[in-house]
Amino acid sequence: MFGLVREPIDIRKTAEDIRKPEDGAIVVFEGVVRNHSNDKPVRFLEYEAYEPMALKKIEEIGLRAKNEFDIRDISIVHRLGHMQIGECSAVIVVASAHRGAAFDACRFAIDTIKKIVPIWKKEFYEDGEVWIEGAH
Amino acid sequence: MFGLVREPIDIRKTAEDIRKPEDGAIVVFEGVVRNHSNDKPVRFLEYEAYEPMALKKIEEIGLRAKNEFDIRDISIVHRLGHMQIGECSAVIVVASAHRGAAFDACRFAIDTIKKIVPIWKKEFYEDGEVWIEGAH
Amino acid sequence: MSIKVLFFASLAEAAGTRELILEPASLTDLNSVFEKCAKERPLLESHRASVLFALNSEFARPDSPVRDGDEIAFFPPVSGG
Amino acid sequence: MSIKVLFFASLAEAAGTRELILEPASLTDLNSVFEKCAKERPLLESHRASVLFALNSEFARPDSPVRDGDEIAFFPPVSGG
Repeated sequence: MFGLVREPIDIRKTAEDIRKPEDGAIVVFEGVVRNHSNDKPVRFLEYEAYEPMALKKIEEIGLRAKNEFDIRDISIVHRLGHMQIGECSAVIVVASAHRGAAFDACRFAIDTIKKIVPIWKKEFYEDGEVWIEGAH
Repeated sequence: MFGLVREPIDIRKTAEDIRKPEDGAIVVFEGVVRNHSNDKPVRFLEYEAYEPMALKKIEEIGLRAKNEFDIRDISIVHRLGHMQIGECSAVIVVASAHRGAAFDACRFAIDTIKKIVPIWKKEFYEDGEVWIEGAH
Repeated sequence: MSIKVLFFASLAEAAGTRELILEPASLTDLNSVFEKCAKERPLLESHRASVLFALNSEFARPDSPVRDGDEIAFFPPVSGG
Repeated sequence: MSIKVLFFASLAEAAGTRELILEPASLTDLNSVFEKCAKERPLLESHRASVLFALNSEFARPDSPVRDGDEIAFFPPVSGG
């Protein structure tokens, strides 16, 4: 399952929905809104996306993960809009017969999301706000 | 938190309990009871442990993970006794400011559990049962 | 011809808009479209070194030709996850 | 002296018991304790090549000396997770 949502992500449901009796390992990555960024306190975040392209890229990453690693399935959900500290901004769930491929695919997915999915994060501080830009 | 339990593991609670505002990444590994083993259908499993030593080794692995990787905290819970297909036999949750260390520590923990924690799995088939032995 | 231009994140703030409809008189490429926008919205200039181009929801090179009905997007390096 | 010997998993099945109390007449080591058990419980013999030894909840070498009150465990390669 691949999705962009504006409400809190139901992580447990995302992990339960993917599960099948042949799976031996589930690896879950949760991106969480941190209370600091480069030692500066963060009040909250907003995520914006170029939504049709972001969803297309997320689906591409999911398909590449399934092609390149020995996994059975992968779900990727990214949340958009306003998020409080401690809330989950993105979740990736990988189901596989064996754990090594599940770890590799999950890490590939989050690393690639951070490179090619058109989503941007704005951090709000006590004294202002800044759009965060990834490495070019 | 490190534990051996006999009831179903509450994975979401294990992941929620560890979380703090400074964490940016949570990585969760769930070992799941598979419906097959070397192409043979499995009906259910039983896990047995040398409990005091197993708990001591799990704690050791947790402390080593915290020392060797840049993570904030780790929880490891292993279930013992009778387990149905699809149930979770073990869960590892790692909380960290950054994702790379969280993945590395989680993988280190499950790999090391499978090497040094005195827990054994017995698979039950239609026509018998077998104690599984790890690589020596 | 008519093309849609989208701006995101810091580029939308620099452009002062999220969307423009342009009607260039002749065939052009992504880079020329950015040039044209930056001339009218000078705050975009400071993003020239890092801006990414998308053409119809796919990453594209600055010299990609633009056709009637295309959707172009200009945005900064991504920071999701 | 008195020592406690624990067997787990396939070793418990081979030994036909999970726990023994032994009272060796003299100082001995883990390997000798296993030998003694295997002589009385011949099914243990087939595990000799793979058996692991623990002494007071820590992995130990076969030649580790055994003292009064020690808890010894014999078990197969682990398969948890």
